[in-house]
Amino acid sequence: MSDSNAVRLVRRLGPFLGLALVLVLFTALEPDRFPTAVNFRTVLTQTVIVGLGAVGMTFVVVSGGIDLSVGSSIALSTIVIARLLRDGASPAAAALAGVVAGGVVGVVNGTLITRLRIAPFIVTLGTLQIVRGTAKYLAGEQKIDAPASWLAGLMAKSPDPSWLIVAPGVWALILLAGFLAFVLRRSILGVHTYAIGSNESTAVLCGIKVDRTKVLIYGLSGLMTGLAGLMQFSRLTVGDPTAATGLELNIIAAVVIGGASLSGGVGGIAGSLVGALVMAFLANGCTLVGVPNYAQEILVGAIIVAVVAIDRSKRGT
Amino acid sequence: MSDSNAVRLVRRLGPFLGLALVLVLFTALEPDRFPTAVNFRTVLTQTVIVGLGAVGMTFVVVSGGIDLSVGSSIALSTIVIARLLRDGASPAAAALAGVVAGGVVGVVNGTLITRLRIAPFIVTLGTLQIVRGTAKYLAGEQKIDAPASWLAGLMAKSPDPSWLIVAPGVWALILLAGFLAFVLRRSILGVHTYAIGSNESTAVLCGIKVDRTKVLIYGLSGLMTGLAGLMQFSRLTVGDPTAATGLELNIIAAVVIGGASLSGGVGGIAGSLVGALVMAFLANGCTLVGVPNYAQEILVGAIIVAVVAIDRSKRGT
Amino acid sequence: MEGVEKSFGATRALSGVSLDVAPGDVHALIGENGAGKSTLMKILAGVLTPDAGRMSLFGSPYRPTGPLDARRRGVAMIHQELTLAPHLDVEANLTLGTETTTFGFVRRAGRRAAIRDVLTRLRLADLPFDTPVGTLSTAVRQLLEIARALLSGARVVIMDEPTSSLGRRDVERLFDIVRELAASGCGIIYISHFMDELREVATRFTVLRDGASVGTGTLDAVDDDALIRLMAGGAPTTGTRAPSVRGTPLLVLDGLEGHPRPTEASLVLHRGEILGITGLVGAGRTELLRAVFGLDPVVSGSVTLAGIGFSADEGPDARWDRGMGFVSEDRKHEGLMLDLPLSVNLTLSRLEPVSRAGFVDGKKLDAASREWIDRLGIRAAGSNVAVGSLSGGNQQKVAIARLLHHDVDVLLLDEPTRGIDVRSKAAVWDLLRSLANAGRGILVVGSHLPEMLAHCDRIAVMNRGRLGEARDASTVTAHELLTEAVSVAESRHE
Amino acid sequence: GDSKSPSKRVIAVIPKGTTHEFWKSIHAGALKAAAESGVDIAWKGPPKEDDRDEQIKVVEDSVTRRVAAIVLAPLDEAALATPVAEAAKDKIPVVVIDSDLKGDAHASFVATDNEKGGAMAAERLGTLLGGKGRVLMLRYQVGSASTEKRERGFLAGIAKFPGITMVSDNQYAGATAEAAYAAAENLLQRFPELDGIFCPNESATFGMLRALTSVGRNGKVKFVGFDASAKLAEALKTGDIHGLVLQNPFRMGYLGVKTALDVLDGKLVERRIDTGVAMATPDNMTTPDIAELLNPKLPENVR
Ligand SMILES: Nc1ncnc2c1ncn2[C@@H]1O[C@H](COP(=O)(O)OP(=O)(O)OP(=O)(O)O)[C@@H](O)[C@H]1O
Ligand SMILES: Nc1ncnc2c1ncn2[C@@H]1O[C@H](COP(=O)(O)OP(=O)(O)OP(=O)(O)O)[C@@H](O)[C@H]1O
Ligand SMILES: [Mg+2]
Ligand SMILES: [Mg+2]
Repeated sequence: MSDSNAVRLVRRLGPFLGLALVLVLFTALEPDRFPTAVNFRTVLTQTVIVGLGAVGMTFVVVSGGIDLSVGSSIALSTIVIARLLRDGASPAAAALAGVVAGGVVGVVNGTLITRLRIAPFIVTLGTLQIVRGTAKYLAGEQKIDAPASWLAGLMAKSPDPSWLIVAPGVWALILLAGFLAFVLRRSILGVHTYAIGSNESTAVLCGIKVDRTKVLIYGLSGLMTGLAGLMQFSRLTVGDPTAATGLELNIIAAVVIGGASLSGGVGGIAGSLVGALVMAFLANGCTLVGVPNYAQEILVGAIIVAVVAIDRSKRGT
Repeated sequence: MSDSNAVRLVRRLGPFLGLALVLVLFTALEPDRFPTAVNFRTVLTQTVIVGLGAVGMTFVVVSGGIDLSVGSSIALSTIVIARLLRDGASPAAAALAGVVAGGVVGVVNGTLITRLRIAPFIVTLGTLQIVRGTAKYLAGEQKIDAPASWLAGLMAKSPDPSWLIVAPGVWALILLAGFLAFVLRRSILGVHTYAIGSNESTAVLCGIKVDRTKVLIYGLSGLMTGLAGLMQFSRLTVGDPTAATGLELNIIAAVVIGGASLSGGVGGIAGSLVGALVMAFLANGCTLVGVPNYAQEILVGAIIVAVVAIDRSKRGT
Repeated sequence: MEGVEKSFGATRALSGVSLDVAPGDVHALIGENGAGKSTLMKILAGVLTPDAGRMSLFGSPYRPTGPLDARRRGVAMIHQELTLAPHLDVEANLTLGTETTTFGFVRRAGRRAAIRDVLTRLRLADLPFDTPVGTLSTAVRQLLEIARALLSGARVVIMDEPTSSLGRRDVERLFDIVRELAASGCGIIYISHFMDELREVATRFTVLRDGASVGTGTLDAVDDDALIRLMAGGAPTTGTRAPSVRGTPLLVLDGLEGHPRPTEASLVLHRGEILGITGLVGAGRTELLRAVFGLDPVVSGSVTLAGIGFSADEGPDARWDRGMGFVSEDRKHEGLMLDLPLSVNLTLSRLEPVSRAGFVDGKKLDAASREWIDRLGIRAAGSNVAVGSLSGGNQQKVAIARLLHHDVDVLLLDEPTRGIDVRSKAAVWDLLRSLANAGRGILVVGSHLPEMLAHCDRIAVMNRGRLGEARDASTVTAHELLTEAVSVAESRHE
Repeated sequence: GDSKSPSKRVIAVIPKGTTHEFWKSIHAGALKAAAESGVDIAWKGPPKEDDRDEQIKVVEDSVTRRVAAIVLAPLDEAALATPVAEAAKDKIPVVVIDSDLKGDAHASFVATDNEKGGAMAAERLGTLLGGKGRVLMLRYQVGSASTEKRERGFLAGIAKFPGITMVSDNQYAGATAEAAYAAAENLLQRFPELDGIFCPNESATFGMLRALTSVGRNGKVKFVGFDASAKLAEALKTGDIHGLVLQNPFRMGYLGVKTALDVLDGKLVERRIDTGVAMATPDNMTTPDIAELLNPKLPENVR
């Protein structure tokens, strides 16, 4: 709670320093292959799904909540999109439906949390399974093949109008993250999100419609998850009911590495994105250098603890 | 916070009612196959691993913490046991080492949490990966075959001295749960566990050595996880570095269904065991009735939310 | 204690304080909000370690390694913020950290007689030991806090604003205990912002100002003005009561009933008036305000603001929208967002004036908060600092300032001057009076009768959930009010 | 096994996971081919086992690493098609092993005929049962293409025995052996009178074996599984398992790398290379061919 401005600055910069460290390390180890335009383009594309999830999750975490159902929700989105495409819907309509499906899961989460007054961890532990089961049911317990469409181009590393430089999905992430960062910092919804996460009963007392705001937050986060599902579909080009299993932990890890506190009231979009980038560059660098999987796993775990430890060292939580 | 005695009673009984409901439901649906001695013996054996984990996790959750690394830790234990057996150690020594390995992971978790002052969720999100990676490394990234030994008998549904009626592992669970329930309610460690979970700064002001107590709690929970690992090894008879992936969520679900609050201060061993039984009977019953897997997944998710909702309906969180 | 210093980051809380207390002495520690009283005492009780300075206890050097060590060596502290574990029962709370055990298991029987004895001294004789503390009222919890200090058999007892949530009768009980302790040779350090309380119970005093001790002596030898001058480093401001101009009815409560309290409350609050509600702690005054503000459900009866009633499904947001604001007595849990900036705390209920098209304008936000920081004399490094870093009194001012920013017509204030130093107290009352004069209606819950009599226009007494008739403050006496408050309310802890 | 000397060409071999005996054998085969031809192997699976997106990342990263060629066991026939096409566009030839891939960007497909494997299992079980009885199939995982082919092959094959009824084919074993074990226990509870069982992969077979043993029905129910491990080989010997469909992963790894090298050298390669399936039974398990498949001797550098 003792936040001098200097300490807050370090907190803000912490994740960026972590990213810089990873970049410098792998550049030193693989000077020829790591710091190349094509590799960076690849990693950026690989960051999109976790990044979009992390942007939404930042709202949830700042409000003092958590959402374990995002992995399942991404799978559901891919199934919805694939089924609609298979049944002859236009790619745009299918994409929209996939995004909306994520939003619906979010709204359901928010509604259960506020109506039943159950901790978000528990509600989403339940919906994690409910949504995954629903995805399997909708998929008839198998992958759904969808006819080829321009949706696959959303995550193409060499984008179609080549002046885009990076995949349209990367642009979507950058633009949405920029906009939502502004929303979180400056909009009334954003201030209310921080207020709820910081002290919920005070927020109630101040006349904030806490329940409605929470449903909005989970709904917004759900839309981002749905978008992540669209990008996942674009990468896989099939609807996959087992996609993104356990991805919620990566997304939460990105948000946490980015400086958010799981007890609410603290966090930011930029940090979360950097958190997602740290993990993506780490995986990429490990593959380039030829580090075996178990070592990579150990490394990622150690980095989560280390980054947060450095970040928190001057604070309290 | 409005806890009349009646409400507290309902809270205590809640999980038991849930279990009764599941039992009655499946007895009605499958009167011939579900309520049989042999089926109950099967389900009890299937409950042992999650049950042991849940007993340890109850301490952690009551203290206001969480441990996501238990699944990885179980895998590590099976690997330690299998390697030692393969290298010619006595079964008893190997089993002990497996249990101790779990305890070591717990102590490491507790130490990181208290020394670095990082939220348990984050520390164990890190160790979840570190421990899994270590298990894979120790296993040489494959399953480890171990020579047959009496350890396999620990989870035999028809136990060797037949007067045991159920597997020795089930007895271990019953006896340990009984003893630890007493410890949690009556010992100084238990009272301090509740105190820390209820109000940590008060615990500090009252001179409780909070850090030391937490290390003890995570260490104890780790030992239980190690024991769960031993039982897992006994069931599989091989060391498997990918065993129990994601099992932490089942264990946490059991504790939560059992009435514990993730914000600490509330919970009990008996409830957690019942939570584990509810999930085991549900999976068993669904298979007996022939419910498809996706429906079972949806059902489990719904039950988590419903049980907690009923339980919380008269309280607050 | 000699030359004690302590800094929190850039904040220098203590810069060389000296204090000595003799056995049998009740020593008053006085100072404005943020002067460093609590910090100094936390050092003595082993909660904080000093950056510099020496301490000695009974003639030998004293450097506690932690709160338990301090307690073992005979120093017990009753903290300003309640420090009980809500899920544990009464007995576990009282013995926490000092349990007697056999093989690691708690032996409960051993201490029961001692606990019963202490509880009896605090008139809590029939309180069951196995009640979870979270279900008890604030007042009972405060008494338990005191019981814990007594139980440890301390030779030095520190009381940091122990009466802030006690009713008059409990306060008197507490004073008896303080005197008993002093008579048995204990040294007591007593922190309070109530001069009359201090004079009643304490003999010597030390004044802190900005983290330094600026005066010490015998209370009998100085008058209040002199003390206040020492605390503030200047002349005291005294609020004088201007005659009230009572306008049209603003807030009308008609037969309001909540669950479980209030049982019956009717009143009319007019524009231009300050209406006080007093009574014993636990009478249900807080719950009355909460029901009026839509925080607790209304069972029957009505709340009418400027002629229009509130429906059952309207919550606090509807109250704010229609010009009613509330300051809770529980600032920490229900008043401020301690890790958010002062500016956000101040403007949260009404962000519209400081925003454009749904987005908050940083400049306007800063300007709006600076205005109130200046006008209320809030001591803060800027509008961007986290509210949690302010002293208790300054935090309280921020909570009140929120209502001023929102520009409400009706102010509901629960113990608004609790924990505020004398000067700020006067400032708050002045402020309330000027608001009343500008046509607002103010409903204040308070326990300190002299203060209420001095500043309210009318006063009503709440007695076990029933609100009595409001009476003119210039004619009613403290004695009459007290009689009404305690009548038929014989056994409060049933 | 990732020794780097800058002059050598590097071939990336990307399995579906790394913690499985099956992939160890593929690794061994790949290393043998590499040693013969003087190239290096970069062995890297998806860090999260069985995760399609993770495997796509590994393919992409191998492309940016500029390996000479890729040998890939795709987790998904459609999802991996795009990154493979991109690799081909970057002039990095891809040889697909184990499971098929859509499209024609890859140079060759070196694998077991899974449907045939499933049919062989049906044939064996049908013969063992004398053409009649109650049979159960425990599926592996939702969405796994190669095991679905085996399941399909098995169902088609078993349909040729009109006397045999399938009592259950809608339950899944799940990803881990423990999940398979528990599912199998409950299934055995549900069907106290069973004559035959088929499981389409190693972990499901192993879980079923444990469940059968634990209720003492091992050996009494005719049981055909898929793939090999030390425990399964032992069960075959003791008569608890009556047939194991064996693939030849070593050959798959070996031929995968060899084919990739052929492509690099500009040779013409066949589009489809079958690595063969064999049925191991208690009777033939000591013959040298089957014994080698049952207990592959892995070189030290794979462990
Ligand atoms: N944990 C802390 N971190 C940072 N600053 C602190 C902390 N605790 C106290 N302070 C600062 O130290 C100074 C003294 O605070 P303290 O609580 O001792 O005042 P006090 O005299 O008890 O005031 P009050 O009458 O309002 O209780 C204040 O400026 C306060 O802001
Ligand atoms: N001794 C007691 N035991 C149990 N419950 C009590 C006791 N005293 C009060 N309560 C309950 O606590 C609630 C109100 O307590 P509280 O102390 O907030 O009252 P209050 O009149 O608002 O006092 P204050 O003005 O100090 O806040 C009521 O529900 C009352 O029944
Ligand atoms: Mg203070
Ligand atoms: Mg009150």
